[in-house]
Amino acid sequence: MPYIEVQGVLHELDSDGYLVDAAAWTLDVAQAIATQESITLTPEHYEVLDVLRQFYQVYEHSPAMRPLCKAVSLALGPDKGKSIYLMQLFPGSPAKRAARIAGLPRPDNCL
Amino acid sequence: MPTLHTLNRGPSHASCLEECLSTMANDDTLLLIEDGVYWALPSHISVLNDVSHIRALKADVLARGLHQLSGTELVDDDGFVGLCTQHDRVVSWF
Amino acid sequence: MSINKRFLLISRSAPYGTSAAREMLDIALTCSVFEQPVTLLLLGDAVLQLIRDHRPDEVSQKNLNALQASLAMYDIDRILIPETALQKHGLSTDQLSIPIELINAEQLPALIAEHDIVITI
Amino acid sequence: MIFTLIVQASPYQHQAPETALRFAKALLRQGHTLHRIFFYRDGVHNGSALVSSPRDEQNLPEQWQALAEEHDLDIVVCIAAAIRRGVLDATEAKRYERRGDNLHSAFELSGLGQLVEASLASDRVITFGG
Repeated sequence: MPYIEVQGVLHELDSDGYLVDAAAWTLDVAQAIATQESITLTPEHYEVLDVLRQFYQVYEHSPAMRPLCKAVSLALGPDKGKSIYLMQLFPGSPAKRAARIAGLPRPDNCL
Repeated sequence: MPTLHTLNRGPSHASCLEECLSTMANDDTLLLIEDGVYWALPSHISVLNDVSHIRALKADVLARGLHQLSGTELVDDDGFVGLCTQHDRVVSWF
Repeated sequence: MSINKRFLLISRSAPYGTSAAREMLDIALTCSVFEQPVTLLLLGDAVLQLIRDHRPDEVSQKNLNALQASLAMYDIDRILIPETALQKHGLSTDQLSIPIELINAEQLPALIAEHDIVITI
Repeated sequence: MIFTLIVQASPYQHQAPETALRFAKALLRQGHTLHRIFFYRDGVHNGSALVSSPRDEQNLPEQWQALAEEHDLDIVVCIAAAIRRGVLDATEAKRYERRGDNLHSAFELSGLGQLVEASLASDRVITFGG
């Protein structure tokens, strides 16, 4: 099992790089995971992570891209709910990458 | 555009047949397979009075020793495939 | 994916006793991810899936109400229930966890006919 | 015509997979195309290489494998349904740190997207459930 070290504490990651203990998530853990992915978190990242974590709380699963866009659009406005915007923040596969940084399980219904 | 319905539950699962029948149009076909073939017994067949096209899968009828199903047309596996091609879609009830 | 086919998913089972309800919703969400229009039809005992205030932690399962609530986020808003199925279980629409569309039993054959792919669970 | 089959029941306990196998053979015999067989729910047990039948009874996973090899078929086991039921290939066994894998080599573990994609590519989708 891979680990990530945050302020001297080791946090377990699964083999896909997702945090095993969701309760261990903090903003520092988020930044540490993001650093591994060469992303420096900005306030724009944090507000999306927040939407994602709320989505998980309400719907009990990590969203695929389409519902992620919809949730971001509802919470932060239609401009930020566009996939191109989320691709800029979380390049590659935004739903998976953002879920990883948000400390959520891997989305099941991703392409 | 007619639909082929397959049904594989026997008479102790009446709701399965009931729900199947509730979705059937007049020109649809009902194919009884596996335990569904028991609906073709003389003692049960009357519940299918409103179904105009009924078939039963031959292998399942023979396997279960139902040699007295005079009223129901039997199809073999090739016939099952043929029914699928002759209908626009297939709905399975189980 | 460019070709669109109209998917109808038919559920006939109550929740939690079997995995059918959950595994139907998983197909529905996947159809949405592939941008295919999908209709859900809940027949018979399947209307019991929509009773509110599930507490499935009591039986160590995940909450289907939460998954049902997410359907709107996946743009799945055509969830159909025959009036007879509600009556059979003594339920009314205001007791259900999400908005649904009631249909007449007589409309069911036409509903089947308007879909290209029908998957039952 | 192009067919896709969905198998939702496990072998032995239920007849449905055997019906599906006969159906698959019949449609291939008639010259139709079988785009994919998708094993979902308890149907994932059709992919288990550990199924061991007495010599005078049929072994469905082996029959699926033989049919797939003969006709170069795409036989896919739903990954989400399979891992929950203990049907794993080597990759998933490693991912979940299990001591062995048991998916028959002719089968492939993949997502529900394979079911949707197959439905779009086929003229008929037939479910065999139990």
